[in-house]
Amino acid sequence: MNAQTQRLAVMAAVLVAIAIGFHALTGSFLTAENLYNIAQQTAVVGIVASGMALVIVARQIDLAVGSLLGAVGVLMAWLQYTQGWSVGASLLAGLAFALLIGLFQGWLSAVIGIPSFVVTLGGLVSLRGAAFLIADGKTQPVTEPWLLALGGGLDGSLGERGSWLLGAALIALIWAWQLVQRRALVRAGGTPDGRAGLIPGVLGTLAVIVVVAVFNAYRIEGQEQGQGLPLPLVIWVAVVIVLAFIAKQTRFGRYVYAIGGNPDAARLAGIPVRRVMIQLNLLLAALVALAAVVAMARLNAGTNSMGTGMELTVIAAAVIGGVSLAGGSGSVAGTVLGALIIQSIDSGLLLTDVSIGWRMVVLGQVLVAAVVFDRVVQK
Amino acid sequence: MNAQTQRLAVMAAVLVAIAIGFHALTGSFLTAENLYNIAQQTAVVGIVASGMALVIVARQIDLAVGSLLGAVGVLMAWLQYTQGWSVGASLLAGLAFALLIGLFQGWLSAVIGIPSFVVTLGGLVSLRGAAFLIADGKTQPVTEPWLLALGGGLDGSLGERGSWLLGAALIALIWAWQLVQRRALVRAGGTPDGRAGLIPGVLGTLAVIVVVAVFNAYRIEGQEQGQGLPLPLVIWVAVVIVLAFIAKQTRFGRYVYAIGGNPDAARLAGIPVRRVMIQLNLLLAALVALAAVVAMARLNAGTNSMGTGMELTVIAAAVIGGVSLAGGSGSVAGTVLGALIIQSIDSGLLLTDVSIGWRMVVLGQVLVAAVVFDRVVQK
Amino acid sequence: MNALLEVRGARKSFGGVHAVDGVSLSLAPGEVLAVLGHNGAGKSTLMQMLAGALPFDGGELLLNGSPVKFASPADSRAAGIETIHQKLALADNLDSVANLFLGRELRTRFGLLDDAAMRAAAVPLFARLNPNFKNIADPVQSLSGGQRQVVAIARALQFKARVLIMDEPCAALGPSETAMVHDLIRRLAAEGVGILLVTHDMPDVFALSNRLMVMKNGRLVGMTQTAAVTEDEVLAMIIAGKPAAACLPG
Amino acid sequence: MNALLEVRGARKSFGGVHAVDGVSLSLAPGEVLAVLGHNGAGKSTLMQMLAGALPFDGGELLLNGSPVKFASPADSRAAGIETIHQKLALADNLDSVANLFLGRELRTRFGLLDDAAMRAAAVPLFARLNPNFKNIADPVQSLSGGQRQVVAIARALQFKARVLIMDEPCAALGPSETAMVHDLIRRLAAEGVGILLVTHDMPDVFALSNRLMVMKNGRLVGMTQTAAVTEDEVLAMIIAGKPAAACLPG
Amino acid sequence: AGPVVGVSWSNFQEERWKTDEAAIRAELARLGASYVSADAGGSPEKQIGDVESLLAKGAKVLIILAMDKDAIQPALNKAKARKVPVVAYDRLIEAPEVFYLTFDNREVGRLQAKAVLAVKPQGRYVMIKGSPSDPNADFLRAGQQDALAEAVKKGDVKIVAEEYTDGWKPEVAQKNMEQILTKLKGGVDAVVASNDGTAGGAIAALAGKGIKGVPVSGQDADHAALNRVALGTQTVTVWKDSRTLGKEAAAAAVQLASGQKVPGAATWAGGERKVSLQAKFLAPVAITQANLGDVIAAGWAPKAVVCKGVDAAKAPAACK
Ligand SMILES: Nc1ncnc2c1ncn2[C@@H]1O[C@H](COP(=O)(O)OP(=O)(O)OP(=O)(O)O)[C@@H](O)[C@H]1O
Ligand SMILES: Nc1ncnc2c1ncn2[C@@H]1O[C@H](COP(=O)(O)OP(=O)(O)OP(=O)(O)O)[C@@H](O)[C@H]1O
Ligand SMILES: [Mg+2]
Ligand SMILES: [Mg+2]
Repeated sequence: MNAQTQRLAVMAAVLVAIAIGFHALTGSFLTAENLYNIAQQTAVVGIVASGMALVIVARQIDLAVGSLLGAVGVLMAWLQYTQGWSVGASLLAGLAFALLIGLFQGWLSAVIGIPSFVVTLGGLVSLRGAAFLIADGKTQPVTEPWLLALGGGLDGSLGERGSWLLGAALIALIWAWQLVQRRALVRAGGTPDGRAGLIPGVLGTLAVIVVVAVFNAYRIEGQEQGQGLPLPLVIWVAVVIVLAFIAKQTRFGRYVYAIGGNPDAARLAGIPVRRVMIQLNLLLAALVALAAVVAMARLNAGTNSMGTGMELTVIAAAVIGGVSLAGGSGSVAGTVLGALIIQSIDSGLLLTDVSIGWRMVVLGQVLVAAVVFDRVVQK
Repeated sequence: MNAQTQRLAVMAAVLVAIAIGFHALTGSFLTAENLYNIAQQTAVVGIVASGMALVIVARQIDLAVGSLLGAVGVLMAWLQYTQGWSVGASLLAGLAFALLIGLFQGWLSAVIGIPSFVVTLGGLVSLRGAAFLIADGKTQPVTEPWLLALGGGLDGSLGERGSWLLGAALIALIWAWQLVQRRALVRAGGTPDGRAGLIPGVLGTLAVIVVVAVFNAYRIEGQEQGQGLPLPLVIWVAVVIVLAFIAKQTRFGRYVYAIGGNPDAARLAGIPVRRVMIQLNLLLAALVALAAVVAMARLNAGTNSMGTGMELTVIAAAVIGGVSLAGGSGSVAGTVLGALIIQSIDSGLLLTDVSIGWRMVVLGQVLVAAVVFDRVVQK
Repeated sequence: MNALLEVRGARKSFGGVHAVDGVSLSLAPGEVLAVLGHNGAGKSTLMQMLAGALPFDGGELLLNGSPVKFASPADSRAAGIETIHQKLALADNLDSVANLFLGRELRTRFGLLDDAAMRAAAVPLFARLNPNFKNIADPVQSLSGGQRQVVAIARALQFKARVLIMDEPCAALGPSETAMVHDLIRRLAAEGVGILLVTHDMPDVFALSNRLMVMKNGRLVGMTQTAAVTEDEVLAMIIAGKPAAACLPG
Repeated sequence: MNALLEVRGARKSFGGVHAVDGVSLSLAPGEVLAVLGHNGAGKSTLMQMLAGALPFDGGELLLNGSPVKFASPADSRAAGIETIHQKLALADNLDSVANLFLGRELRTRFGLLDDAAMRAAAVPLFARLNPNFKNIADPVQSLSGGQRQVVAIARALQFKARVLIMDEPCAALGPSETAMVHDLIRRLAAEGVGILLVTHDMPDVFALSNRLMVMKNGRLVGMTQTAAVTEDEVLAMIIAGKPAAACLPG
Repeated sequence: AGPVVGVSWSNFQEERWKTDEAAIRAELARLGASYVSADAGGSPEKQIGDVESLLAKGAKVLIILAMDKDAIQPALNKAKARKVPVVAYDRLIEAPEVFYLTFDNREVGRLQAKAVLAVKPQGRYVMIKGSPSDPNADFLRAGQQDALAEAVKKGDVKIVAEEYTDGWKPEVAQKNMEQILTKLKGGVDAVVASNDGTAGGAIAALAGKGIKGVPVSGQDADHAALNRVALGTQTVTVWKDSRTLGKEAAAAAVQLASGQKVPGAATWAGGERKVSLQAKFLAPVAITQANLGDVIAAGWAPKAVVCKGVDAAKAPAACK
């Protein structure tokens, strides 16, 4: 637990260092606009990565997420644009499709015992084919305004007032949580340390205030007020809170970690390993469907290439965020930092004058360096 | 060992079933020409997969192989075409480059302790950038005839006589090996079972004869004699024999398995874990350089897109061939079957009338089904 | 038959190895049955079969006279059988408290994990078994061998079992910890729990068990009242594989 | 000082846990020094430090009077120290023969592995330690707990060591296997090998050791000639952490 | 029956090839020839294998959409050895025995830049290029340069940013565009995007920042892009009526298979290496609001699709 927190702190420091470094180089990294960009650009990967973290913790892997995102995105857009379905119905159909795939893949790996790498590699190929077949390869535009708002952009944010309201709610949540923890400790006969919850509480409060202030400071010409929190970010944060909660506070989460730590021991302890595995697959599939909605809304269309190669980015976000591929360790919160680090380097390099070849060279090595730094600090 | 052999037998059966199935569907799968094609098409992936197997056995992974192949291929072609280097010098330079990268990545993961997934993910991105930079994204044609012959094609095979000679040499090798094994057993005071080496010997002999006969039966119009064994296949087979030998008969191979089985135990037993890891990285890098030569020769050019996405195919070949991603188990021979299964499905589907989207859907699921079959047989 | 648990002709093989080969036994409430045998005799395999961790290749298992088949360890646990496995079966990445309650977590009224309550329940339990055991919040992989064993024992004792299978529970324990476990075994037996105790330690056998059985190469050598044999007779059974005079069938 | 091995003020901590806290000892050739202590006392940590598996946080290690620093277990092995670790340290996917020779494989004159010779050397060795041990070609993960321990013991005995560290070597062994290991320990000591024997078993201590030391919570409680104390005195040292009258410093 | 015609696609995931395929199939069916195909998925290596497989399957003539004009050479050698004629489809393969049928890619680039230049003769230009691993991206870019060169020289046009788009992916184009806008503090007057997919991404990025009235080019006349042209968010899409191209290719293939000459073919040596070969060029058309009706009239896209959601008041003529 402690080592975990330390690692998060180091990765946060790395992220800050990257941000400051790029700002020094370009002068435009730490602007409200750029941070707004990055928040939006990271959300899709971040949503999926938070679920991927749990999958990897349980010693599984999912290579099909990118293709599934493509297939679901095209399906939802095609149902709306070509088939004329209502937005709600099309989104539900997309979710149902994703869950079906999740169930199938979970069954293959948990019940039949095929390594998840093989199962989802098959999915990676097959679902990309499906994404092509659904709309015959044609790009499917999406027009419903409220749906497009979920992708951020001009009208896709909470505005100044809304952002402060949400921020206040979050702060209240943070403190309420510290209180609940304290109560539980007392109820169980412990004596809570006077300042135990203070540091996370204060840090959390500060973070929320800073973020809201920054995003409110971003004002697009012609808009009456600052943009505030973009909806993709709001969705992502909600997903992370829910998943972190599931991971730490529910029996399901505990089982996921136990299975990752020692699958045999988990089985011997009477944990329904197969059921947990299938639920995990369904959870990730649902997150992919949600991410597909955001991706589709962001692009204003569903294209069959959506999500190509995303699986590696998602897994990388989890791994850089501290999830071990050997299973059993890592946190949902870490994926946020992992995803932000990757996207910050990528987007930051675009602000410099480095050409594409060098950009790729640098991107790859900075990713490695971020982890090297973590390792060196630990020693 | 026994379970291993059984698994190989099952996968071989799956391969045969796939071949027969496609032949029944298309009538042209089991022709000399098609088998000749498949052998050539598989070689590049197969060469890399045989090294990847050992890397995965040692609980590592290498995602950079595809990009490294691209960078090395472009480098070698660029040195010849644009820089006017001699073929020999350019190939050596390519090898040196690959080894340097291998050393660097090995050092990062073995000495600094960065997970190989992160190190090679960085390599995947960086080296693809490098492949673009070397020749500024321009395709570099290659013209030296003997180099092109290494890629197979019209003049890139041994011919009928040469193939029989090589076949005979292989058969001699097989029997000599059985003899050596027997001698060792006797020397150590054991009493060899009279028929112990007979079955593998006879099977091996038959396999060699059938393969040579089939490839000799393929005659391109205008050529005077049958093609015989294509050079990419010869190179691949040589690589597999050498690697299987290293894996089973040398201390290095034993250490690779020990590290994969239990890295802590390996260290406590006094195994120089870091050195073995770095050697392993160098070995794989050298194989990638070799594969790059074949790929370049096959294409008659070095392009910066060479090897894109190959890492997944290579890992899949190893995994389908029985290598466990958890480390410690699997064989080099299995990767041959894994690579052939993937390529056979892919090539076989081309011969059918299935449209492109459906082809991908089927390809992914047949891959899974091959492994499902193996699992079901084991139960 | 009023046996708590009865096994008839159990068989299990792995490839060519007949690990358990036609073993029968029965266990009465409140009885401690010691299971003895050389290394590789098949004791742990038999225990794993009873714990639902390995399926029977042949033979049958009866609980309170009615035949049962366990598809998984969860079934066995649900039937009131608690097992301390020789390989301990701990989730190495979780701390001692989480391992103690693994599979049977305490939850708040909202259905969430009640970590505070679990911790509160665990502290005195661990303290009783090993007073020097302070780092209960560390992942169990960083514990000493004996501490890990304490966690595994505590897990089996924590829940009210009707049958307790203990596969070499004291192998890694220090003298005072061992004494504590002996106390607990006696107390549980007195409460009517049936106990199968796998051990290599003769003093343990004679201090704790009512009856003992000896296995050799997967087969049952003999079963007898502990009071009816001497230590040397038992050793002879283990090593030579010949039943002592006092042995009765079954 | 003619000590084979000497430790001065060894310290090691993990986070807040002082696992080994200023322990000194020395070991003469042919001597068996028993190391005792409650679970989690720091015995295994100390042994791992001597085996080169854990670096010293403080203190020093001397071999034949000259200070050494081990960077890895390979160094310690090269210096003539063989160790049987409590966690056994076996490569689970390899068979018993491969594990026996792990890190010191026999090779043919071409530099290749000589599997036949290794097997030939292994068969009698295993047979001596456990006559029922047949499946030496199976991966060790499918062996019984005691068989695994036999493999680990055989590995340490196979090579001519000057110092032998045995961390609870008999914990999982059956009675006849234990007797065999006792024999071996005595023979090796007679040949001048210095032996550090971690154990919880009092009969072992009194049957085998010349001297004994007791640890508690990482600290050395006392060190004494085995003949100078009674079993009850030793138990008191372990549990109460007070040195017996016979204890001399160092 | 007619000959077996083997078609090797470079990357079928891109939207437009679907139409080509349909046209080829229809024409082949009419001529009594049969169709077999393979998709290299963007990989030159795979394309070699594809051609081998097509030959193995009995193709008597090949239509190749080359992923890489140099790297396709070994496949040509195979075909040559078997005396199988090759149609280089859409993209040049520089070899004497090849019949080249195309819409000129460089011309496409020129049309794109010209149409944008017509709207914004002066200003700051952003070039959204294709995939760095696709050699055709550079041909398009070269054509665009042809059209802009003069204005750049005069100082009217300033190319302020230029990015490749990994894999031609719209979402990558979107991200790149967002970062460019941030970097330039919104100072962008025109965007020359190399195809409709990347144009879509760039337009989404502009819209997300509330930037209106910036001309954007594209290529392929995707339905979604035509719709954007009608809506006024995209300025131009270069239309290469792939049905014509497909039809011509199929007809040429059948003629070549029977040893005939293709009508309308001429000797051409305009490639990089000045190899002389038989070629036939079809003219691409730049589609703007002004001639949007052409695609509808040609049956390329139904009016309902093109004009979906267009405000009747501001609708271009074609949607009235
Ligand atoms: N790798 C580690 N990380 C953290 N703590 C550790 C680690 N290894 C040992 N410890 C702690 O150090 C203390 C001493 O452990 P050690 O294994 O040396 O005990 P021991 O005397 O061998 O006990 P036992 O008789 O149970 O084997 C214990 O509290 C243990 O939790
Ligand atoms: N999973 C397995 N696969 C193959 N063989 C096995 C497996 N489990 C046990 N065996 C074999 O079955 C036999 C009995 O093993 P078991 O673990 O039951 O012995 P045991 O009596 O518990 O021995 P110990 O006293 O050493 O714990 C051994 O020969 C062992 O190698
Ligand atoms: Mg056992
Ligand atoms: Mg210990």
